[in-house]
Amino acid sequence: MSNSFVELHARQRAEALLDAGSTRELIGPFDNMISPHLEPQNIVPEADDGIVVMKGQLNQKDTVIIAIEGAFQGGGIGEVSGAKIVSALEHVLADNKAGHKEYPIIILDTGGVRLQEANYGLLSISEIHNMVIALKQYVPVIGLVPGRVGSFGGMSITNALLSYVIGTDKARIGLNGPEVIEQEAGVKEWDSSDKNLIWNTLGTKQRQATGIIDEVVDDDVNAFRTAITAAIDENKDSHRDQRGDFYLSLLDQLDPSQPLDIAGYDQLFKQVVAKPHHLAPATSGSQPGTKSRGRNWFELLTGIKNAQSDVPTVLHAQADGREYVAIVPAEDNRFPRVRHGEVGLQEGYTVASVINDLIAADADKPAAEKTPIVIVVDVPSQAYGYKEELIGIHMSLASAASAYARARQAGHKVVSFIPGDAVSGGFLAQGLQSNRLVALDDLDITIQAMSKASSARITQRTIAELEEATKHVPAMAYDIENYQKLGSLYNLIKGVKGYDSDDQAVATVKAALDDAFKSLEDAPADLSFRYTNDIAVNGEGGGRKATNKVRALMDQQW
Amino acid sequence: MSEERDWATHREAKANKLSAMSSMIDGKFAKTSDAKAILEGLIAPGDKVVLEGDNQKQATFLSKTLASVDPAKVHDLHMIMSSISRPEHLDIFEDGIASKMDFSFAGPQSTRVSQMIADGTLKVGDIHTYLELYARLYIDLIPNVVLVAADKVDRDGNLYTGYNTEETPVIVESAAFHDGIVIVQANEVVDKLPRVDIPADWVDVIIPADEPYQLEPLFTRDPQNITELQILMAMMAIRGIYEKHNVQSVNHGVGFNTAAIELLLPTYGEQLGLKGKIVPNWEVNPTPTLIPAIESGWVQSIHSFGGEVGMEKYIAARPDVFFVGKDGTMRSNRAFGQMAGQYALDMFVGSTLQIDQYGNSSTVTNGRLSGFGGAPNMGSNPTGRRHSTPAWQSLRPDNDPLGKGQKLVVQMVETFGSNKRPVFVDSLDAVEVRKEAKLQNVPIMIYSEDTTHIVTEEGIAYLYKTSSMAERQAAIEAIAGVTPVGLRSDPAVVKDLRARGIVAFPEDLGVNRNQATRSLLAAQNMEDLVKWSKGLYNPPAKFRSWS
Amino acid sequence: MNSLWIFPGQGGQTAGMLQNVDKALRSHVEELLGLKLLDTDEAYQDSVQLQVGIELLQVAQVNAMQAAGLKPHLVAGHSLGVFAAAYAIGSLAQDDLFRVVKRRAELMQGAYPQGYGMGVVVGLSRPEVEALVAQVNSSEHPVYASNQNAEDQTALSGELAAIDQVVTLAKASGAVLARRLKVPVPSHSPLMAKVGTQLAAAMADVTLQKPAGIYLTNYSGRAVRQVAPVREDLSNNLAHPVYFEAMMGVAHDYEPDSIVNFSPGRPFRKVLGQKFGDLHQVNLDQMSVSDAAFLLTKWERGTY
Amino acid sequence: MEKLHFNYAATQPIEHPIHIGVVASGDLEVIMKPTDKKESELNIVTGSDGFKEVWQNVLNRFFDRYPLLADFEINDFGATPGVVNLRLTQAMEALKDEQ
Repeated sequence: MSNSFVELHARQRAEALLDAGSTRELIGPFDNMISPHLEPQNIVPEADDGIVVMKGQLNQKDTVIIAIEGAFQGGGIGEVSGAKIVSALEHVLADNKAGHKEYPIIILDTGGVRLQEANYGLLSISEIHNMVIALKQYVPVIGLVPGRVGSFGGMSITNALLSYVIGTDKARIGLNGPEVIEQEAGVKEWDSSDKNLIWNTLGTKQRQATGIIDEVVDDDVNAFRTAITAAIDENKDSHRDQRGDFYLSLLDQLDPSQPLDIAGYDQLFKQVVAKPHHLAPATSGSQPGTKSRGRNWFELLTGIKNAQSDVPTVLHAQADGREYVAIVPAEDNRFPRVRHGEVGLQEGYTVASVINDLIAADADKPAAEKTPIVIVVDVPSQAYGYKEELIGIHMSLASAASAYARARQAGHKVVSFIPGDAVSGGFLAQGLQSNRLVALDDLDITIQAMSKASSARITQRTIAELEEATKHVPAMAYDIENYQKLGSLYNLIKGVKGYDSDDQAVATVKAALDDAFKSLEDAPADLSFRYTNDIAVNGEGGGRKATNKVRALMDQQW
Repeated sequence: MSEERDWATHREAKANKLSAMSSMIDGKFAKTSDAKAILEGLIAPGDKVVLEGDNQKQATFLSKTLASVDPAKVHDLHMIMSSISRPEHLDIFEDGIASKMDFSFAGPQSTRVSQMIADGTLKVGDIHTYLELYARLYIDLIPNVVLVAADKVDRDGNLYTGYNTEETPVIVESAAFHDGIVIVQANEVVDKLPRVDIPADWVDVIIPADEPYQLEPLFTRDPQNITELQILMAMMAIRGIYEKHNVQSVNHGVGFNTAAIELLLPTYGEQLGLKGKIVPNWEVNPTPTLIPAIESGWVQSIHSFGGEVGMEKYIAARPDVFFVGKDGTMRSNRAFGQMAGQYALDMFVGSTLQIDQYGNSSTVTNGRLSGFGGAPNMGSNPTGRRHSTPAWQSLRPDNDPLGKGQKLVVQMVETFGSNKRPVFVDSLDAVEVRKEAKLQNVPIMIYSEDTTHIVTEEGIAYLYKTSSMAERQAAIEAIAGVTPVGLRSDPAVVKDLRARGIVAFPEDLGVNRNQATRSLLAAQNMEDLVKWSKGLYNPPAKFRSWS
Repeated sequence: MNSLWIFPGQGGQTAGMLQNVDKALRSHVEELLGLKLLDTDEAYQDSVQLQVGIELLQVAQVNAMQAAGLKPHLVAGHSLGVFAAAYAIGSLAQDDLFRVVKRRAELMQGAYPQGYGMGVVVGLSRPEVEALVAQVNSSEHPVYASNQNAEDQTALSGELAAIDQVVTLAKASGAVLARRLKVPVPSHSPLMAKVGTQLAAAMADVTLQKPAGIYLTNYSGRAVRQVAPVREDLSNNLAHPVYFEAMMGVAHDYEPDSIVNFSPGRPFRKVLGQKFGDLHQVNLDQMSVSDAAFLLTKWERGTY
Repeated sequence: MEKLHFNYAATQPIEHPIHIGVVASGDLEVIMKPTDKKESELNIVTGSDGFKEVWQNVLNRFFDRYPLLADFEINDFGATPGVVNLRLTQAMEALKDEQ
């Protein structure tokens, strides 16, 4: 209709929501802050890199709108766009901490990570998650999902973390696009040409009925203004990232070997009674578990042989005064889509329950005495499946990311140790919320935002072309050595491989972990190390130079 | 005087044929399974046969049956069809069942038509305008057999063609009163018809069809696909033509440009204060994009050539606006619609694929002999017309005491088409196609002399104001963008043409380009149209909004 | 089901593409032709290995589709792909196909030793390219406008030096792209007339059946239902341009409800998008026959 | 992707920077900034290769009609000449409205 919000582009959306005459854009199109990564890959850039940050007032309340332009590169998040969002949220947090009430609103219209800057995108999105979680302690962080793109990929996890989310019926929300699921799991799992199925599963109508979005309004500017005002005035927060008990109870009742359709799920959803879930630490078993690098190192570092757990894919235990958490493959697992170590519905919620229990147990301890956490990272991806999307796997991953972030923000030191793969949403949930990343220098490690097969399909290239194109571009590379050039790693451990198990290897890794934890004494509890270390600031291979430029300019213009 | 001449040979031949088939015909009714035998028995080699292929409604069952007859029994037919729409319409030429074709429109089969003419498989009588085709059914193309489609028939053989009556009456009448044979395929046989559209008396044979006739939602345009350029052009048209000429009655060709105009009337038109002042009367198919204008009170009446899938309930609930029978369903009539287009309307607004440097336009491009829809009738000026309206009078030349007004014929085009090829060209592809297909006339859709305005994203050329062909060309060049034609434009000449009101750019019309956004549309998608219709419009599945 | 099956020619082959081909069929063909198929990059430098390999892949896919209960209404092959197209529509028998394809490959190998090949011009119309070709073409330096793969994409076939001249002229005339292609033979031009004649002779005793649907011809871009034009297309298409754009235009008039793209590669993505919009397509290069059959059946039922 | 550069003699200096459009499929963004130079300078990044002549034609026509003196930055994602002209003239109009 004629006052459509969906039809507007990002800048117009921000202007339409804010009171006339109150607006000021930060790092706008005249500031020449374009992505340095697109032109070298023959992609036309945009002057604002697809993000509009605008200060102003909404019904006389100080507001900061962060609007993602869905029409530019599918609203994908890259280095500059990610840094604009993160730095803006940081300032909102600082202002609120200083007693200046200021309301952040994020307009999500995004496919998630921008594939041409995949590694930067994934880092940025984890940093956005961190800021949203921190901000919620002060103000509701409102999200809008107007459509057409909706909210996908890593940004669907953001979606789940927000206090209150408002959409229209022109939007969809999900972790993996149907095309990716078709690519990874076959057309019988999900036919990406079936628009009815897609909209009925991922559309906001279904999402509202099952708690994934809070409110669906008419496509009208005033409808959005009214809904936002109410959410702010009533301080609405759905605590969507802390519903683990409900979903774990739901999963207890689900038979993953049987097909699940929408009606069946709706019925299941209605009848679930949430029961508390706590996972006991792993114990030694008689039979070895399914082999993986994550299991190998979990067992080596905790000293538990043939570790076994009530949830076969999640191992946790304390050793040397540290909490170790690993997600591992289990070849006969009840949920078929996580048998190779993927992070699925059960894994995210279970990890969250472990960490939440730890936060609660240590709640009264001073920060220095809170149990340090080691995330053992070996996640080939998130789970690709129809049921996963129908139930909302992004909510599960958000629960895990939220738990790690809240632990860290509460004073737990969190270090990720990467002996295996660290891919996509799996990595966002299990690894990227730590304040130190330590990896083995092992070229068998794949670290990226999307599998090669899916990336090739989405960007309409062959895998060979993709490999050729990414080999020399750290922003897109798949190996740990290129990843180090971004500055995101605290330490790249030389001479140890993922399946090593000799004493020297173990000693080397333990020493590296000790060193990482030592570095966290008196260090900030945030994720700033990744863009402030020497490689990030000065590195020739890329680093986070653009991130730092954006941050400096945001400081200046704020 | 010698022997008395037999003055009823046609009647006797018809009676003989029918009685030869009497074992298969019970009253007027034949069995579905006998359809092929009936056609083989009633159609003679060389017959003139009208096969109902309308714009939307297709006598699918009869066309498929005709394609299955034995070419040894039925051959060399002379087909007369307003629309060549289906593969089997052409298969009958490959198999020798037919050899000659008179037609109007061949859009969906244009590549094959073009090839078959070039190969000599299909001989063309003429490519007609609709009215010429209908008219000649009564003069020199009087059919021996007509094959038509009805929605329902009753036990007596009365036909209900209802909503999609279209051209069934004009076809049936030409045969029924000149001893041609009228064969009808029926979706359904019922005891009581909602109303009688064609009396049983005109009908010879009825065959229940194995499946309902094919119906295409040809006039539905999803507002989702309307672009800002189309909105800008629509704004210019409303200001620079509808308002300027005080247009009261109009036909819109099918397309996104005119859909944009329809969706801007309740918003932009309202802002300009034009409601109640312009376009109360329409000759147009019940296009869904008119719903917002109807609902907001812009439209007094709409007469339609044919129906449109999904609009049935909405129309039934708006009898003040549409032509609706006592039974509550619309009656359409393409022949009357075309007549109205010629003689009653102030204006036709259409679009095309190519316009030459002189202003002639055609939708025929290389390799695609698409023929024409309603545009040539709607888009020509009947010089005998004398009923005048303010719009008609506003085109009257100042310097001629006997001068008279003119129908407004407006072409709206973007300078480059969707295939990125220029719309404005030095010479139409149609000129080449004429040579290849050995046609008598270049298949031009609307002639330069009839075209009064051209609207592009750059501006409007008021061609009726030009005093020479050179000036007309200069006016076209001024708005033809960076096409080969536009590149010839001389900035000094453009300035002069603008000063004299022969060419107008948006700023000359008071049109603000920055207002040309999709938010200005009264509906942005199909869902919005459904909301406007209060749930009465039911879009076909393929138009379901996916956002 | 009103499905259009499309069979590409050379270009998309990859080493290992025959891995999933029915083993019995493969050994049958190897025995029939007395030829060991190597399925390696080096082997695919050889015309016979390449052409037989591609047709084996396509025939195997056709067999699997038919075993799944699927058949085409329309078939379109591009160049070498005509043989699998004729097979799929029931016109050419399987063993005949392989014998003829082997012969075709052998004849092409001997046809032009060096200095001849193909090029492509994008962004000009065929008449525009033909005008440029006319400026260059001579009996000493022959060059022809050949395949029409899309409205604005015309191939060139002839002597390399002459192709280069046309490429230069095309760029000067505003072509978006003009370059040589890595094809060692001036296929689809009159320069191949002799091969056509030889192949026609070799095919003289091959029996063809009336197509069980619509066959789209390379040489004229026509839809045909008779044996004679199919025979002409199979034996002589090397001497004529492939009018693929026209083939797809005609196919469009038959209103297919789905398209099946056979392997190898997926060279027609763009032109099919232009002609058919978002019509349902399956790509056997990217999905199994079982998945393709699942989709086609689902679309036919209309449950989507 | 291709980078294009043009200069045009122009007579109407602009006073404020202006930004119009989005780098969406089939669309472009146009940025004009005030300049001290004597000529308008245009830097174009376009996703469609091989259209230099078309750009030149579009710009010739634009500067014939609206000789704006400014630094232009254009990021184009395959817009048609009509859309390019629309964005350029929208920027021109927005500047006029501000005055």
